[in-house]
Parts: sequence; structure tokens; C-alpha cells
Amino acid sequence: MDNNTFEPTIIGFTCNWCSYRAADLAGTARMKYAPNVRLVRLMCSGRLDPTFVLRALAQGADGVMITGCHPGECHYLEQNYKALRRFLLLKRVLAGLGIEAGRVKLVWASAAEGAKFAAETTAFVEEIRKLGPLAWGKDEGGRMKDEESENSSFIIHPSSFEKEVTP
Amino acid sequence: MPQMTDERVRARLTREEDLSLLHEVSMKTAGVSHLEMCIQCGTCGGSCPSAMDMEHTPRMLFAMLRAGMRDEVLRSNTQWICVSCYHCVVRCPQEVHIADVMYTLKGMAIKAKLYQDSTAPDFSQTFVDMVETYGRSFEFGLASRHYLKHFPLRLPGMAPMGLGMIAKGRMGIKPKKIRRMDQLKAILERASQLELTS
Amino acid sequence: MNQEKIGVYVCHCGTNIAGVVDVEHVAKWAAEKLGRQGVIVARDYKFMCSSLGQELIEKDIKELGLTRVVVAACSPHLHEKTFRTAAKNAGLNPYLVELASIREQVSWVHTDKAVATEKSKAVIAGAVSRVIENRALEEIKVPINPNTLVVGGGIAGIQAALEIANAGFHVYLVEREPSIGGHMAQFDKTFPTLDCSACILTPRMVEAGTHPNITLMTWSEVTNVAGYVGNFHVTVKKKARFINEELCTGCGICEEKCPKKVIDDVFEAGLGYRKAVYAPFAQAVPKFPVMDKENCTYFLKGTCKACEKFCPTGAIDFKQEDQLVHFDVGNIILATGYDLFDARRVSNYGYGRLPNVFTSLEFERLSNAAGPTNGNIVLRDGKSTPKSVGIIHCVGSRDKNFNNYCSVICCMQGLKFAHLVHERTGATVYNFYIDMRTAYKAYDEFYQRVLEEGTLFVRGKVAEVTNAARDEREKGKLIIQVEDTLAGKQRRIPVDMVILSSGLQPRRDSKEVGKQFGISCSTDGWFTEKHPKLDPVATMTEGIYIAGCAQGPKDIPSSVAQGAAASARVLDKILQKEVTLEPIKASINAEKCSGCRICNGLCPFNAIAYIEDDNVSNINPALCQGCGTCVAACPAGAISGTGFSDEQIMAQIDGLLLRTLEGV
Amino acid sequence: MNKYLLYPGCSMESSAKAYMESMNAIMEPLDLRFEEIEDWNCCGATEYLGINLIPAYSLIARNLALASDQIGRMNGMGRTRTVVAPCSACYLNLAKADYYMQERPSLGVKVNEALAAGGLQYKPGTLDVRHLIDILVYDVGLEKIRGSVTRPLHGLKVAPYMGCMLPRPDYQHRWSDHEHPTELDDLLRALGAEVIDYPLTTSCCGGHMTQIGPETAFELIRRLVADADDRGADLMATVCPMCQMNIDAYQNEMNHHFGTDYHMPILFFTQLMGLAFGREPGELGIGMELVNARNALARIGVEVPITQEPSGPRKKDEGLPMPRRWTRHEVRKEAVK
Repeated sequence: MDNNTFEPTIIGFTCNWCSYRAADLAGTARMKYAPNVRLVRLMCSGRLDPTFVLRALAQGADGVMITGCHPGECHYLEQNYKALRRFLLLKRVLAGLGIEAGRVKLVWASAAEGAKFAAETTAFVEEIRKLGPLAWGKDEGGRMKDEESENSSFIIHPSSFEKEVTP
Repeated sequence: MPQMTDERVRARLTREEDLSLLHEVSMKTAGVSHLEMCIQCGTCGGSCPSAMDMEHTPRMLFAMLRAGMRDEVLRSNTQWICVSCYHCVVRCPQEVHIADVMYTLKGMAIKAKLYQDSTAPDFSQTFVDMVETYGRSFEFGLASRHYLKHFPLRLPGMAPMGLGMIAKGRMGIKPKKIRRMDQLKAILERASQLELTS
Repeated sequence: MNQEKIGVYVCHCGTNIAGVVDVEHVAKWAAEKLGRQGVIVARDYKFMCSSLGQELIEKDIKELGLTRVVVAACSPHLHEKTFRTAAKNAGLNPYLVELASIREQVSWVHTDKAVATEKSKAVIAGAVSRVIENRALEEIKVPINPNTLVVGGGIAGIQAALEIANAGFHVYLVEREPSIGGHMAQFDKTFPTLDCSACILTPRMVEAGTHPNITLMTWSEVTNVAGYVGNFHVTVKKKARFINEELCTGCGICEEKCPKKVIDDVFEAGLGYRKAVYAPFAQAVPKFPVMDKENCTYFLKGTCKACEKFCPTGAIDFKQEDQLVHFDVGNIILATGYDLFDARRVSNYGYGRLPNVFTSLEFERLSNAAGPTNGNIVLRDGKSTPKSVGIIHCVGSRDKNFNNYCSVICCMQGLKFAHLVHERTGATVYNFYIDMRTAYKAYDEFYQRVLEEGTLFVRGKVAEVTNAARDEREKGKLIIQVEDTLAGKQRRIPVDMVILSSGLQPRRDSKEVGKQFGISCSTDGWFTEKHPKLDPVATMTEGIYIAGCAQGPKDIPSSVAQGAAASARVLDKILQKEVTLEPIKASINAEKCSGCRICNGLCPFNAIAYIEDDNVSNINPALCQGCGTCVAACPAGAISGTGFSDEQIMAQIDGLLLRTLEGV
Repeated sequence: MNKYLLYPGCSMESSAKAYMESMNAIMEPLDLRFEEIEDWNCCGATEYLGINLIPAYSLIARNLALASDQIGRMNGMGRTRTVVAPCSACYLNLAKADYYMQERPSLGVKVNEALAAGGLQYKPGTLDVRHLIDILVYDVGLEKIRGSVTRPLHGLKVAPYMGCMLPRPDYQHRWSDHEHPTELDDLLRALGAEVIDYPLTTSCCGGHMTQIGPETAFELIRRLVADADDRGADLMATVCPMCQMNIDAYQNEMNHHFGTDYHMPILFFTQLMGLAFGREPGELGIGMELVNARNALARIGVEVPITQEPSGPRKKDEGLPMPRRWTRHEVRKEAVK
């Protein structure tokens, strides 16, 4: 074990129907991948409120992985497209906040793609490792105060993610 | 926490001893070879216009690669008979980059000195030498030098053709040279170093 | 600091978890470090899912008065129900139980024990934080309308309709074409028994057509579906037949007298003709013909009416119009079938360019005694009998350039063709295959039989079919160029006729149909089942079932089995009289709602309606599927989602990042 | 006016001079302008790829880098993303290098590292590499071509020969079909020619096998020529210098090898366009082919003047690396062995 290696902490949001099952499948098939990702199960990638991502980053995550069903395969018909457009806007917002857009990644993984889930996870850990720890919003001592994190969670009004893209 | 690099994950997935050759060829091929996806259907061997002169059909070579039969594969004449027509590539149901794999096998055979007939490797090398000297290919010099070495008996027969080409003004007898040969040389030199490290 | 009393249970799963995670340490850690959050007990046990393990939890709930439970074990998809039921038995609301997956997400995918143990702690901390925010939920119950809609009148749809009708419930059977019967009606023989397809199908068609519990609607399409499980409102468009069904006797005189001949692209696969007024085949059900408006001389030029003149009962009605029919059903079965892969796309096989290359459906019609050649297998010139025939398997299937999947039926279909050609023409037959797939009962025996008959098998995917002869032997022939992969040589085999065993693909409009009924399709376009193994005929949308090739390529026995299976599921629902829904739903707090309507357009199930008078939006809980997209989108935070609320998720994030350990 | 960058390729200056001349002759009526990539180098044909991967792709990519640079210096209306390659092999190499550098980013990184040694760089995917016939059919359009025809090629039976490296592997999806594309057929029909059904239109001419394994190549040439002859073609039309060279220059050898007597002229499609546009054979390089097209073209009333074959001693300073007499000497030495 190399103590000098930066080990990022990553929060992964998974869809109950595809990517969470892909993670299950990776497990059943005993595929090994980087242990840095901790998963939150949602019913759909469409449930992903961008503030969840900001919350995770504010609370100490170095990166966030969002996973959903392949376009056209959503169990709720088309909600993953909504996740996609939120993701694209979110990246712009993060850039505006001075956070590397690469800290958030969107991956499509069907329930059958355990191998893809494992590979993408490991790859993402490497990408975050290259970016280094997220220093955003942290005061000199380290972590951000809770009041601040509450505020920062809502600097972006969630509706802006819908309004801008709803024709 | 231990470091889980790409390489470590990949190494685990491909630790199967026999797959190392397949993996090596795949890594040396331009683009993504999809070599491991071959289902042995024979579309390539069926499509090949020059299959009748090949010792092994491409399909057989892929099976041999999978079996780790390095010398047998590199010694095969198959890669040298390939005419790069890409029929197999567009028909392959598994999208294997067959023609590019053939290029890879040629390169590996040359490095391992495992080709049976030096005609093709020499032709390629002569061509490359010309390009590295002039930056352009030089058909006349290439053809004459090549025929001289490999088909001397054919030369009298080919001479009328060559003369015809010269007579019709279709074969320059003097090589053209690009202006910034120094630049090209620097690029190729660096590329050769990178080739060795990859 | 909350008031909850939480129990944490860490499962060893034999050595599955305990082999990698230090479960005892984890349990001890949870008891110590998560005490501030309300964890009053943490235990580890060999198999939590065993009855003893469950009893352990039940006992703690009763004796220690636990108000929340976290089980750190396998994936919730496996045992969530087990532990929720255990909690219920002990008097705790089942939705106050959370599973933390430390097997699939930790012990099975990581090797370093220290790292795995640390990650397990984080996963458990996340679950503990989350469970505090869980709310007691009640299951939702909805009454079921006993009528059923079956879409598609092929063999799968007919089977499903008959099963339900025979059980005493009403079925609406809707079919797009003029007659039910589907693709099976086009076939000559069925593998492996070589039963005459029509002989076994038509009795079923007649039964469906005359059953008192079946309302048959052919030449009709579903145009709208609203509602939800138990209570669907369906609109069907009955296209104008221009035939008065009350008067028509199905005598066929109109068809006989109609002067307009049209190539029949549907039933005859383009090989034969029909009239502008027609019944697609002799045994069509219902017996009434339809008039094809696009080709009818009267509709095109304003004169003719030959059919009207000769009709003995005056049943021709040129003024008929399309009709919309509305009815309610409780469940829907989609059995919409497949389209044949268009072999023109494999241009190296020459279909459409080389006359004597035929598709499988064309060959079915050629070999059918009721087909355009009365069952004579002839070349495109209509008279010559082939002396040699090549049958190519896997056309358009198992090929990343076309369809990636195996079409399942093509091997057996190719063998059946080989047998028929051999029997009827005595020609030399070659079958070209990649892998011979003859799984299922009596299929491989059929392969043996075809081998015995002297069919020549070549293992190799055909590279091309060409008319460019290289020598005299090949002149005037179709040459099949292939690598014989068993001989390891390229071969060129000249034949007179080539039959392409084309694959199956989803209906051209399957994606739109899926959308209409609120179910999803795979990337290939087949309807997606709820679970590929354990729930193959249900879909993610409650009350909608799928059967036959609409779900994926399959043969007749499997289609029939699925039709029956889907009907069994529907009968089960009908007999339950009411349906229980998972209480994962979104709801709108009218106080907070500003009536901005952003959420309305986001819901694919039309569950959100805007109430003009109150200037607020409202969610119909029966329609809501619980995806949570609207919850994430509401700018006022007025929408909350049970089971996956903002509070639950935020708490879980904090827990996963171990922020909660630091205190508030 | 449509303006593009041009990558001519080595053959256009030597064995395929007729292609170059005829291409230049049709530019003006079709309102096309090409600007040659300055100081371009050989694409490596099919030879370099079989030796070393990174140098081969760096060799190709130098051209792409030069083209990008040059576009950067162009201004106003003339800006284009398109590099036109009239040679199928050059087209394939340039297009494939661009594609593979994207498909396998590690290749792109290494190639750019090599290019950097020459002060160059290329961002994969920024150029459109296209073949001349692609430009003519899809940008100029068949309507415009039909409108420029003053001498329709009525009565001339042409076998359309696309060759293999143009429609395949086609990672950019530019062609109507990989096996039986119709672009050349349509273009020839627009010129008024009678296009025969030629199933071998995308079969291989033998490529470099004429150099390294002539027997293999002769059989491939025979198939093409025999089928075109069988189907009554007066001549073949090609879009590729290598195809033209193999079928034209080696036809005699092939006949000799099989004891056949085919006389199947093969012209560049641009030569036929030039004729249809009313240009004279001499302006189009007609007569440079070894299997002469004189009789075939006489059918449509085009008279090809008999070219005076240049003779006389070569100047000393233009001397060959190896004089023919010396060659014979070598022959004898080889024969004695």
C-alpha cells in the first residue's frame, strides 16, 4: 500500500433498474474494481436533483458519478434524457464555480453491463486521482462549515435546470 | 488504500496465459481491433479475393493467435498475401479490424524475422526507404530496384511495360523531394522512438 | 440528535461477506460510533436471512422497541422483502427497514480487507442516516376492471385471448390487418413436426372469431391508452372496410369481380397478387373482406363499382368512415409480433438485385399449396425448377452491422426449408451456418433427419452471392462464396436458387407503440420484460404484459407458451379484484405549489395535472410510477417523493461521507 | 465557388498524370477550386503500415497537420474543412488515420508527440477527408454535371470500377453501399454513357501484389477484365491510380500469363467527364494508357491522335540509378546461380 497515493472519495448515483443492477451483477460475477465509490440508489437517474451533486461535493466527495439506463432504454420511458440535460447544465454550473467539469461523470450502464460498470468506476477513480483532492469551498482548516454548505447547495435554483431547456 | 490502476485491472482480466499473444497483437493494432470478439464464422476467409494463395485463412490465424501459436502465425504467408481490399472488414459481423491486424502481423513477423519469403518485406522496406529519403514515393526507382532483386528473370518481360510507362511520361525517372525533409525526418525519428516504448 | 432507536445487523453471509469484511469489527464500530445517531444495538450473525437471523431482528424490535432497522447484507433486490416482512411480523412498519449492500458492493468486488471493512462502515453509516428519515408508508390498493385488451392477433395474441375468454372474462382482441392469424398463417409447414401450419392454426382462429367472450376488431388500431392498472381507458380506430358487416356473407363475389390486381406485399410477401377488395387468404377470420382505398379504381377515378354491382346482399358501402371505439379494461397484453429483417440491407447477398435470391417469407409462400405457385418451388421466372439450392442462415442476425442478436428460429427454419426443397424438387441442397442452434424438444432430431436426407452442410458465414462467373461451371448460376471453416478453404458453390433465412426484428413502430402503452424497449427495439428470468411476460408498467415475438425472437411453441403465461398473469390480477402498488410515489404540497407547471411536462405517464381553479398541480397517485423526476425538478420544493425523499437522500450522502460521525 | 484543399498524392505526378490533367480540365466548368497542401509528403501507401505503426501514422498525420495549418492561414470565404484526395489509397490512409486517432486516443497522443518534433500538431476529427468523386457527386451534384455535358457519351458501354479502398472500410459512412455503391454509375449515366451491370465494381485489382506476388495479382486482374469483357464493356472507368495502373500496365503481362487476349482499356472517370464536357483527348491525358482506348472512343466519334512516343538519349544529369544494360548483367548473374 502506498500511503502517498491520493485516494479520492466518490459518490455514485445509480438507477434502481439498470446501473444499480449492473453493480449487483459486477458483484455476482466477482469483478474487481476500485473501492472508492459509494453508491446511492435512486429509482431513476431522472430523480437526480443537481443539488445532490453539489451536496456531495460540499460534504467531502472528490467526484460524483451519475449512472443511468442507456438512452432509449429508460424504465420510465425517457427520464434519463432529463438526467442528461441536467448533467450538461450541471457541468457548466460547476465550471462557473471553478470546479473541474471532469469531477462529475455520466455513465450509461444497463443491468447487463456489470463489466462496464466496473471498468467505468475504476477509470473514473483514476481520472479523479489525476485531478487531485477537491479543494473547493473548503476553508483553510479543511472542511466547509455546515451553514455554508447549506447555502452553497442552493446557489443554483433547481428550476433553472428545467427552464433553460424546456422549449 | 491500494492503488487500482487501469493496468492492474486489465492485467487481471487478461491473466489467462494463452491470451497474451492475442492481447499483444490487439494492442499493437491501429484503432480498436476487436480481435478477441472473433466468432470463427469465416466471413473473412470467404470474402478474401486472394484466399486461394494463403496458407491459412484470416479466421485460422485468429484461432492460432488465441491458442498462443506465435511462431506459426508470424511464419504464415497469410498477412503477406492480404491485398487490403477491406471486404472482410466491412462484412465481419464482429467488427474486427482484420486488415489492420494483418499490418500488425507483418510488422511483428519482420521484427521476429519469421517471414518465409523476403519479397514483400523487402518491397515494403524499399518503399519506406524511398519515402524516408525523399518524402515522396518514387515508382521508377522502387519498381526497378525491387524487380532487380526479386524477379530478375521477369525483368526482360517487364521492361516493355516499364519503357512504355516512361515513354508515355508516366514514370518520372528522377525522384521528387519534399522541401522540408528535415521536418519529416525529425517526426519519423521521434515516432520510431515512441514505437519502441509502446 | 433524534429520538429513534435503531438496530444494525451485519450479515456474514457465510464467508461471502465475512471472508473479506471484518464483520465483528464493523458491528462493534456501528454500536460505538453511530450511537449518537440512535443506534442502540448492533449485531453480526452468520446468515441474517435465515429464520434464526430474522427472529433475532424481530426479537430486538419487540424487546428493545426498535423504531428503525438497518440490515447490512446483500443487495436490496434480493432480500429487502424478507427483512421488511420480518419487521412487519414484529409490528414495525416495513418501510422503516433499510438494506446496506456490503456483499455485491463491497466483499465481492474488493479484495483488500482493510479497505473493504472501511467501505462497509461508510455504506452502513449512509443507511443509518437514511433510515432516520424514512417514513412509515402504507401500500396502495386499486380495484381491477375484469376486461382485458389483447393487441395483435397472431398466434400469441390468439392464445392469450382464448385462455382469458375460456376462463369467463371478456377480451377485446385488436388486429391491424384484415384478418387474425399473423405470420403463422403465411407458413406452409411448422418445424420440427412438419404439421401443416394452417391446419393447426385455423381452428384457433375460428374459435377466437366466434367466442362469446371475445370482441374481435380487425383492420383496427389502438390510438390512445389512458389510465392505469385495473383502469385503462382505450380508444381503438376501426378503419373503414367499406363493407357492411351486418349484410356481408363472405361469399367472395366482390373479390372475384374486382378488376384491379395489386401486388400483395403483406400476406404474399410480394410474390403474389390480390384484388383491391380482398380477404388476405381463404380461411381469413373474420370472413369479411376489406377495400383497399389506395388502389380501388372507384376511389381513384370515381367509376367502376363492379363489386357493388355484383354483391348479392348489397353489403358494399363506399360511404363508410373510420370509427373510434372507446372501452375500459383492467389489463393489457401486447402481442404485436415482429417484422422480417430486410435482406436488401446485406447487399453482398444480392437480394433485390439477383432475381433468384429469395427471402424466407417468400419461400414460405412459394412452398405453400395455397400460395402463388400452388406450392411449386420454382425460380423467379415462374417455371424452372431449381436443381441446386443454397440456404443461408443468420441473415441480418448475429452481426454487428445489422442485428446483434440471434434470431432463434433461423436455424430450424433453414433446416425445414432444406427438407421441403429436397422433398419437392429433389434438388441438391446446401445449408450454410455459423453455429447450428437446434435447442429444444425434438429439434436436434430434425437436424439428424435433414442430414440423413443428404443435405450438404457448410460451416461458414457466406461472404457473398454473386453472378460474376469465373469459369464455365459457374456461368449462368448464382455463386455462393464462403469459407468452409471446417475444411479451412474458401469455396465457390454454384447454385440455381438462394434462400436467405432472414432474422426477425422488432416492428417498425415498436418504439412508438411502447411509448403509447408506457413500456420501454431494449436498444434493439424489443419490448422489455420486468425481469429476464423471473418475470418474462410482465413489464415495468403495472397491468401491461407482453407475449410472443414482441418481447424477442421466438418460435411458435414459445409464443404460445408466452401467450398463455401472460393470460395467467392477467387472470391472477383479475381474480385478486384489487391490486397493491408500491408506495413509492410523488405528491405535491398545494401550499408550496406556485402553479408554475414545470413538472407537468416532465411526467411521461401524464400523472400530473394542473388544476386551473386552484392554480396548483396535482399528482394522481395511481398513475405515478415513482421515478422522482418531478421531485428533482420542482423549483419550490413542493413535490416530495415517498421512499426517496430529498431528506433521505441528503442524509444518505452525508452518512456515506461519514460527515455524520463528526456530530452536528 | 467551391474551394477545397487538395492532397494529390505521388501517383498523380507520375503514373497517373492523366488523372491529374483530366481533373484540372474539369475544374473550371464545374466551378471548383483546389489549393494544394504545401509540401505534402507520401501517405505511405499500403507499405509503411506493415513496418511500424507510429511512424506510419505520423507520416500520414504530417499531411493532416499541414492541411490544418494551411486552413488556419486561409481566410474569408475560402475557408474549408475538406481535404480532397483523388487517389483511393491516399484517401483511405488519410481518412483512416484521422478516424483511428479518435478511436484509440493513445494513438492520437503518440502521433502528436511525434509531430511535435517537427513543430506540428493535429487535432483528430477537425478535417473532412473526402475523395474527388464524393465531392463531384455530393457537393457539385449530378445536375450541374449533366448541365455541363456538351458531348454525351451515348453508345459507350462502360464498366464502372470503384475499386476497394474507396467504399471500404468507410468509417465515415460516405458511400451508398460498401459492395455495390452507385455513385460512379450515376455519374457516368449523367455523362450519357451506357453503364453495364458490373458486379465486380468493388473487387480488388491486386493492389501491391503486382509487385510482390504477381501470380496472385494476375488472377485478380483477370477476373475484373474477363467479367467486364463478358458483359460487353468497351472500357472500364476507374477512380484510383493504383487500379488504373494494375489493370492497364499489367494487362499485357496478365494475358501472357494466362494465354488470353483481352484488350480492355481503363480510363479515369475524369477523362470521360472531360470528353463529355467537350474537351479534346489530348487535354485529358488520353493516349497515355498502355491498353489504348482509341477504338473504344472511336465508337462515340472521338478521335484520339496517335501520340509521338518520345525517344532519344536521356540527358546525363537525369541519369537513372541503374541503367538497363547493368540490369541484364544482374539477370545473367541471377540465372547462373
